Amino acid sequence: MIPLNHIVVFAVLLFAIGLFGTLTRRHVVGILISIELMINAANINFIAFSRYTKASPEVGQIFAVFIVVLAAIAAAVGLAIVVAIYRNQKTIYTDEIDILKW
Amino acid sequence: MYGFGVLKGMAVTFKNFVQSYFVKDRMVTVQYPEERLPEKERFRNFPFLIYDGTPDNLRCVACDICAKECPPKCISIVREFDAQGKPLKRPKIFDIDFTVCMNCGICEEVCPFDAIYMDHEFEIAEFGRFNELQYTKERLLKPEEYFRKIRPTDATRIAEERRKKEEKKAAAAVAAPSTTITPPPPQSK
Amino acid sequence: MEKLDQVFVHLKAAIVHLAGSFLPDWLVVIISILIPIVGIAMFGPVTMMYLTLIERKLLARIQNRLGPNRVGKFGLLQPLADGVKMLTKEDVVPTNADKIAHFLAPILIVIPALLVFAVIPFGRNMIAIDLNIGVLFFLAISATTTIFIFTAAWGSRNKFSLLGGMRSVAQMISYEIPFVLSAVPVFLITGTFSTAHIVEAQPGLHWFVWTPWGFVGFLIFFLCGVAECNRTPFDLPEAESEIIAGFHTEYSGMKFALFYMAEFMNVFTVSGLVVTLYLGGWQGPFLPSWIWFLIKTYVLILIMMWFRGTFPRVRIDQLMNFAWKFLLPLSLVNILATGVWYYLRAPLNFLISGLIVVIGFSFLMFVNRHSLPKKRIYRYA
Amino acid sequence: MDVLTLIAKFGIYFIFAFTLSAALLSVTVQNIFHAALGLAFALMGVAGVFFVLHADFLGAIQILLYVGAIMILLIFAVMLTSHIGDASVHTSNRQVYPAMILSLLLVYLLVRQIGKVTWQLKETLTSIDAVEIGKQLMGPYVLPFEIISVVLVVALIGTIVIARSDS
Repeated sequence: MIPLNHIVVFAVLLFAIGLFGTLTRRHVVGILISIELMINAANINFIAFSRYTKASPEVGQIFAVFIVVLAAIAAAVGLAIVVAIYRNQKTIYTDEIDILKW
Repeated sequence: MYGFGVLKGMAVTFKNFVQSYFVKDRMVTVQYPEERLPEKERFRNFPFLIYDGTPDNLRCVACDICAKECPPKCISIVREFDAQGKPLKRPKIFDIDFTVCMNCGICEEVCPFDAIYMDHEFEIAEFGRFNELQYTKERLLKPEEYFRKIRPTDATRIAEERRKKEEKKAAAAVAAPSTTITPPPPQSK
Repeated sequence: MEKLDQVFVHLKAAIVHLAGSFLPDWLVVIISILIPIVGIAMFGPVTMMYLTLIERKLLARIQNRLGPNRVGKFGLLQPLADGVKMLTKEDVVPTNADKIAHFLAPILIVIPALLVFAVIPFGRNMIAIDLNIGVLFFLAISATTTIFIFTAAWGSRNKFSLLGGMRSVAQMISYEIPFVLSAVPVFLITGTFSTAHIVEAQPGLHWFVWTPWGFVGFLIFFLCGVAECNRTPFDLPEAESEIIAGFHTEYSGMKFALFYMAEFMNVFTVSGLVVTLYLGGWQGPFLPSWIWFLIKTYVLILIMMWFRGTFPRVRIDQLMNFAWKFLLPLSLVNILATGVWYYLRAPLNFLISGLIVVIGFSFLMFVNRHSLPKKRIYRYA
Repeated sequence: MDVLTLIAKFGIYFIFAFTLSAALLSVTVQNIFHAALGLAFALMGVAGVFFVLHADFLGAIQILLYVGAIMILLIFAVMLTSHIGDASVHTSNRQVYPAMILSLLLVYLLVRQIGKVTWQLKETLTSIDAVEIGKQLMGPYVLPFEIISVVLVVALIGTIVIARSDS
């Protein structure tokens, strides 16, 4: 079995990639994609710790399920907002959505 | 009750499925190359040239009417000349381009000499696009017996008409034998 | 009988034993893993090839035609001829297509179709891997098909393809929900996701379909399965008369064949899952287990083809109404009926859960009475 | 060391590499549809990691929910918003280098910290199946479970309200 540290480092790398994407993307859907990557990195940590450490084994999995559900909610609401913005502004590039009121 | 319409429809198709194995009338498909439907007498497709007796003795006099009337202009006729350069009443070339022919049957209708008729031929597929589909005189020639075989009603009617015409002509020739030069009958060159 | 029942299991054991006599241990393990994989990889495409022939023959007979009968006796070599034709066809890629997506989609779409074979129990001890989340695995993997269909639709950059992709996504997402929910009663009763255990819970002829909840669940699951496979009457994504071929309009040759293969393998696996969950899988008297499984599965496949020969395509609003207003609530009612069945005694449970299902059905019909299709009378036709 | 142990030992690193390269692809490619495809593969890789960690149920949930539902939503959003022809629009902003430095810094700091921590590891690795998770969800964790259901319903209603056109 591989050491716990390797899995955690993998999760860190995935999180960093997500962070990089979130900071650099102009496209709103691109930002959402990056956020999903970060959420997945967190999920991997939950599973890894629930399997390796002395914490209760179910907690990690149960909360990972909750996180997946929350990610689904985030995606649904975020994409609804994207569609609403696109309908009003005709753009989904974050640097072009620069007015506070319309 | 809901849902029974669905079952009723499925029963209909099931009946079709089962009966297709047992009821002969249901299967109307004919396994074409092996078994064929009988040809209908009035079926018309692609013209042919008719001759009486031997292939030399063809009825066509190269009058060019069919070539002029043909809507897509698929018939091309060249008259034959004898050694002295005198035109003969027979075609030297009689070509029909099947790629152009639309099987309308106008050539048959306009021919005053009963020389061209519509055939029952429909398996005319060839492996080439050019010379193979160019029907020359040799390929178009068919005997009168063939015409009688495929279209007996028309054949007897036309033969009757031709016979009457001949008799009329013969009678006219007998009535005034010396005053006019009798033109040779059109079918004997 | 016992020999015949386990013939494939013994065959595999014999091969492994033979390999063990002259190969190192690790290679033997790999071989024993590879045998089911090779078996599935051969079984899937061959099944698909002959399903096309069966479908054409059956539809032809329903329409009083003969069907393919030229290549080989009864047209038995027709699939091979089709394969040769597909392979030698030109591979056309549209100029403006998204080349990567257009290329990847047909390859990727076969992968889930083949993967789900792994959890189908073909007979006693004949399952590639007995995952303890078997059915969930099936549902999850088959859900990914949607993405690849959409990839194909998007990559073609064609209006018809995109329309087909849109319809496909809407339809498959909608039918996924009653599909999963109608499988829940089986999990409730058996307490497991494993396909092998679910089959073992239905010994002899005690299949789940003979119970009220089982019957309703079977119908919902089967109808949703038909919709998931994009088969008539739910074949809007590839409706020939409306949008040419939907998402695979721009595919030709072998890529098209791959789409076709995925579709027919999905038909087989979905039928297999329906059989596993509700029709007792390989359980049955007298015959060997794998023959029972194949008989049941092929009966369901033939019913799907029978549907295709019978029903016209539904409209998109009818499709959505059917999924969201009828199948989804009915599957929830069905879960309730299952709970009642579980907690009551023998004669009473049949009565009460049946009553719940019937009342639920009637109530839903009453609520949906305005969206039911009206009977049409063609006065001048 | 034979092949099987090698696979068992190092197979997961292939999954790691696959996941990370798919993730990198999904944050760097210009075409947003390809980015979404890359995310789909990254999510499948994560599901693979879950399977390796004996969290079968969660792996299945990951594929069912993420790949089957969230990805579809994302792709729908791509399709509803971007014009079909504009794949070549520049999709990243001018903060590429600062963002890269920040991310690498984060990786450096976290990895250094991870190296220092001593985890309280179990002697024998445990794996729990779906039945156990179900029991726990219906037992001690029933309140969070109910709350998350309510949140889900609220979010669904909110989504419909936001996305509905004003007509």
